[in-house]
Amino acid sequence: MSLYMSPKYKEQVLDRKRWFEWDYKWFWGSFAWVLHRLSGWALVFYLLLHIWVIHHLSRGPAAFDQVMQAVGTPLFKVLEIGLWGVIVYHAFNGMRVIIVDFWHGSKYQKQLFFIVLFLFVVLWVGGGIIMALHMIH
Amino acid sequence: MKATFKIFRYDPDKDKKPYYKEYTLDVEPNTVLLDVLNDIKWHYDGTLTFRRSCAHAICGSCGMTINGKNRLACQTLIKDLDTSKPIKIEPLKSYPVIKDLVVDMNKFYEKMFKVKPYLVNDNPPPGREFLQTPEEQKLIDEAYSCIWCGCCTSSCPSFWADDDYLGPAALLKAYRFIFDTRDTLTEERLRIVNDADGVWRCHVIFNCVEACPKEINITEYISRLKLKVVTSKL
Amino acid sequence: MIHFHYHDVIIVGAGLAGTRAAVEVAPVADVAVISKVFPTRSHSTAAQGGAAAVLNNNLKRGVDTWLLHMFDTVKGSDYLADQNIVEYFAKEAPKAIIEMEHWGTPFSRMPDGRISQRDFGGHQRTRIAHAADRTGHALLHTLFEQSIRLGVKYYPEFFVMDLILDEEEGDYVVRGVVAYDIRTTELHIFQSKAVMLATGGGGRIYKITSNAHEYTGDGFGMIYRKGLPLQDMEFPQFHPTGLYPLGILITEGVRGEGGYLINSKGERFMERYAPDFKDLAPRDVVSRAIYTEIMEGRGVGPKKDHVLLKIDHIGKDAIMEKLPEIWKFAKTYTGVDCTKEPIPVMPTMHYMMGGIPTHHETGEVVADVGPDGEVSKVVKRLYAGGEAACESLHGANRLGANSMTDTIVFGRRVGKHMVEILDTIKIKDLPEDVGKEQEEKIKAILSRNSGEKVSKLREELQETMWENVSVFRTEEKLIKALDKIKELQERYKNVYVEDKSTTFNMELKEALELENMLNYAEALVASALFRKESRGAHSRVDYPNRDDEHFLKHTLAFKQEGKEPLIKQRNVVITRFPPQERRY
Amino acid sequence: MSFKSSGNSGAFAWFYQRITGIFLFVILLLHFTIMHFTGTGEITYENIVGRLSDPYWKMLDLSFVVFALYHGLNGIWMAIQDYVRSEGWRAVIYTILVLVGVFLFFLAAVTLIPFGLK
Ligand SMILES: Cc1cc2nc3c(=O)[nH]c(=O)nc-3n(C[C@H](O)[C@H](O)[C@H](O)COP(=O)(O)OP(=O)(O)OC[C@H]3O[C@@H](n4cnc5c(N)ncnc54)[C@H](O)[C@@H]3O)c2cc1C
Ligand code: HEM
Ligand code: SF4
Ligand code: F3S
Ligand code: FES
Repeated sequence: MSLYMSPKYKEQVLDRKRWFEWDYKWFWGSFAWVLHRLSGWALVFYLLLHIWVIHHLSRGPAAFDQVMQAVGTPLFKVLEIGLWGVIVYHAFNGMRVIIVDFWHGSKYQKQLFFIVLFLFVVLWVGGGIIMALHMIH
Repeated sequence: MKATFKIFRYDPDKDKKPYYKEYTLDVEPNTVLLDVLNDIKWHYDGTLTFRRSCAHAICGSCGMTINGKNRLACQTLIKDLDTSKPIKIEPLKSYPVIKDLVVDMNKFYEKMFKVKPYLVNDNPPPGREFLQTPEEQKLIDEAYSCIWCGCCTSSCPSFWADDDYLGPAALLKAYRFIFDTRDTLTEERLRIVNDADGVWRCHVIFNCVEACPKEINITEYISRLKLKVVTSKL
Repeated sequence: MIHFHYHDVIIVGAGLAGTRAAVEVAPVADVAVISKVFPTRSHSTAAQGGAAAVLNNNLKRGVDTWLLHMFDTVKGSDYLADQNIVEYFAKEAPKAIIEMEHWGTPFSRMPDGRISQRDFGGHQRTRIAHAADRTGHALLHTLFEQSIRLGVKYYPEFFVMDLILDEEEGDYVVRGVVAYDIRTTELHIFQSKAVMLATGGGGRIYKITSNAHEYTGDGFGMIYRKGLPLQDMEFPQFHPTGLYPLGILITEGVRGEGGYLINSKGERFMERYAPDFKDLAPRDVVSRAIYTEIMEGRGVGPKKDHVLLKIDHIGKDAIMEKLPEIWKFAKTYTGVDCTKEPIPVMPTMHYMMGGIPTHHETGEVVADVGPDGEVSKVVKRLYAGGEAACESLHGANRLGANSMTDTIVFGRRVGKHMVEILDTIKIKDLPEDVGKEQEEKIKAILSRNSGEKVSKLREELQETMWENVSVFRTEEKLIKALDKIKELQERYKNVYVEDKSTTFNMELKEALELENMLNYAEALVASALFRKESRGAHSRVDYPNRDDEHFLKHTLAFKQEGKEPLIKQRNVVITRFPPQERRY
Repeated sequence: MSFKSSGNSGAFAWFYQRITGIFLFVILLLHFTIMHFTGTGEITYENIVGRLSDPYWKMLDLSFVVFALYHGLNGIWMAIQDYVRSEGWRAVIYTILVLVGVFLFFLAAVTLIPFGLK
């Protein structure tokens, strides 16, 4: 590089870099991204589990019913409601990201994020109630 | 009105570790933060060190992290800050610290240079200016106004995690030339940004836009770059 | 530890003038640029309005010619400019601007794609090429970027303390410079065949200024301390429209785009002072007018100490497109939305017309003049350019937008000249003790534990200059200022710093800057005392008229240790336009 | 294999992450609605096998698996590149991701394809 740097000075600097700056101000964009990342990873692990469960179909009805029983407990049902929330968030925020990247949505990214949050709450609560009702039946 | 400023201090000549020092002084709501720092330096503590020059947000010297947000001290007024608590002033995040609020920006500059930040036009120059319509000029109008303050790159979580990421400022610079109708080095520039540590490390987090003192919509331009890369044959 | 470097060409200052010269030299020789701030932080980046050049892209006010540009400049200068220099300038300006465009400057455009031009004070034609209201930024970044392409070496955050001078065949000759690395406080000796000083102006000797904190006239100080002359220093320019109360610049482009000034009665008062040019009269005229309005009680605000600049009538869209930065300054620092209300303004110290005198042909620094007023001695291979230099383009008053063009036209000329002579030069060894003096100086400042505070002395200087040596001057006030400066110089000998660190010691740098400021402030006041007339930016209440018989001459001020500065006069070159009364 | 070359720059990953995202948006919401909100979705062996015998459902579910696997694992790969700097580790993780993807696709394929073909 064409900028002169004294060798002495190189030794002196204080490196305070961290992989994530926790005390940096949290803007909506960072919230959106952190949640997107977490939800994406959660979905992948669910997907792995899901494929493994469904794969029991090929071992016949008995095997399938057996695992369905294991994952059919109330605990899993409640977790499923959580899964629904994760899906809704990831899906709608994913669309927000796509709109920003493909269709010049950057100017409206905050508004888009509020819409995502709104839909997330409405659909999660709405869907959650329906699922809870199914559970009780 | 009284306000307290909690300032990051570190002098490699005598300090093993950085620490914070508090200064309480009289300010007006309309006082510019840079003037507060000058006031401290000139009247209370001559050892306080920071960069500054123009005093009106055009030279890009005085970028620092103020109450957890990157901005220019000379563009921040006391009334923009919450004075009920000490106002925390740190050197820009994630760059190495030389002393107090002065950071080493060499890495930042290196990246600026990496994208070949200069117009290249292989055509023989006409006897007059290259023509460029106002619409074509508008494409780069906002992008060229970057003042190299480094606030954006220092605020980007992708950069925190990945030192080698070109970062928003360098990508903006690349955009400024790729979308300049006079430049002919487009393909090579696109190759440079199309790198594992290039444009793809941007996850549209928008911290850069929030930090940019010139209010440049950096993310928009990065997105346009991404689209340009995937739609070009490289 | 002392470091040695050799480069064919050393340029001190990475503003427009310095980088322009570097770009010229880089293809043929090894060139290094030393700057006390990172190059893009140089003050040129703050220039807003635009750069003047005859391009004839906007014929709104008629066809333009270089002769008209020359005439406007000479008239603006109150006939003190050297007309051979102005002619060269006016003819070269279009080429220089077009060159900048080819290198990528993002100029604003006309609908047909040519560079857009606007009006400015004192210019009869629409000739100001601009990039919105951040032209300096656009030009400086272009030059810096091109210099990176050409591999120019930079020494950023290096403070140049002194020139290394020597004598050769009756002339002085420059051998290099002594600098220190601000980051480590290590001394660096730079040896070279040629040196250019492009250190910019020094508005920081005044309390209220549009200039950067780093604008401390180090080039002036370096020259003056060596016993070399400074020229026409009595002409600092006060820009009429500094944002009240901070002094941040509100570009003349605002008036160029149709803005005008009003007083507390709502009168458009410039009509009275300059019936033809009105608000677009040159800066000295407008600043005096504002001061007169204020003195006569028509100022606005509780203290009646400023006036208003109205621009809202051109419409929000036009403001946002042509003056986006101005809108933001006003909004941020005063809360005024200039699309709705007028901006509070007052004159602010802005520019140094005077500076380091240069030879009209070679561009080398002038060391002395003979009794006939002609140059008798130069410093060979030492060049000056930009605001630091006084090629004598601006005379007693600079026209807005001529300065940026000045930096690139003369930066280019210096570069070309260096390229021509480089091959013929043999390098000589530097003296054994080079750098010792500077090392001692730094040590002395760092080792003193009590005495005078840098900031205290500087504030007293700024106060004195603002009170006594601003727009209107009198003998009495000037003598007061000179005495004060003498006192401050004495006290400076005992200056100390609290910061003893050898890493990025800003206080040490401020101490060294202060030494320079105290020096050229002395030259400024002494020159102003000497000039017993009113001309351009120099208004003596006690001598209200122009006196061509005695003072159609440049002033050269030489430092004399322990005595008042020595003043000599240098001839003004008049080729085409004999002096006339100056009316606007 | 270099994990930094322009061939593997991330352009492809970025673009198809979005394309698959759009597809998943439609199909995943549809899938969840059918399975959990409408009455049709009682999860029993018969129910599912019945639907899987329909070739259209089979196609849809298969592509769903492919897209979801690609999108999910590709997403992880994108995030890994943010945090893992070493070329070696990147290569190891990439390989693991590919293997996981292939294995799960195999599991899903042997489950979905045979139904109704007997
Ligand atoms: C707010 C403002 C607006 C302006 N608007 C206009 C306009 O619209 N049109 C116009 O024509 N002109 C304008 N001007 C004037 C014009 O911008 C300047 O005169 C011009 O840019 C000066 O350029 P320069 O190259 O001489 O110096 P600068 O750009 O100031 O560069 C000085 C350089 O010298 C270096 N330096 C100084 N001292 C030392 C030292 N001791 N050691 C090492 N390096 C040193 C600095 O680091 C810097 O790099 C404006 C000025 C101001 C203040
Ligand atoms: C429902 C519709 C979906 C949409 C619109 C969508 C959209 C997106 C987009 C645009 C990204 C890229 C984000 C970035 O570049 O930063 C992404 C990342 C990701 N997605 Fe999805 N996605 C969807 C469903 C899924 C599913 C079902 C999974 C799980 C298998 C998943 C897992 C991931 C993962 C792991 C990432 C990476 C996140 C990261 O760490 O950055 N997504 N998604
Ligand atoms: S883009 Fe904005 S924040 Fe980033 S360096 Fe440029 S001006 Fe500063
Ligand atoms: S904060 Fe970083 S991730 Fe992209 S949008 Fe800005 S560069
Ligand atoms: S001092 Fe120039 S940007 Fe703040």
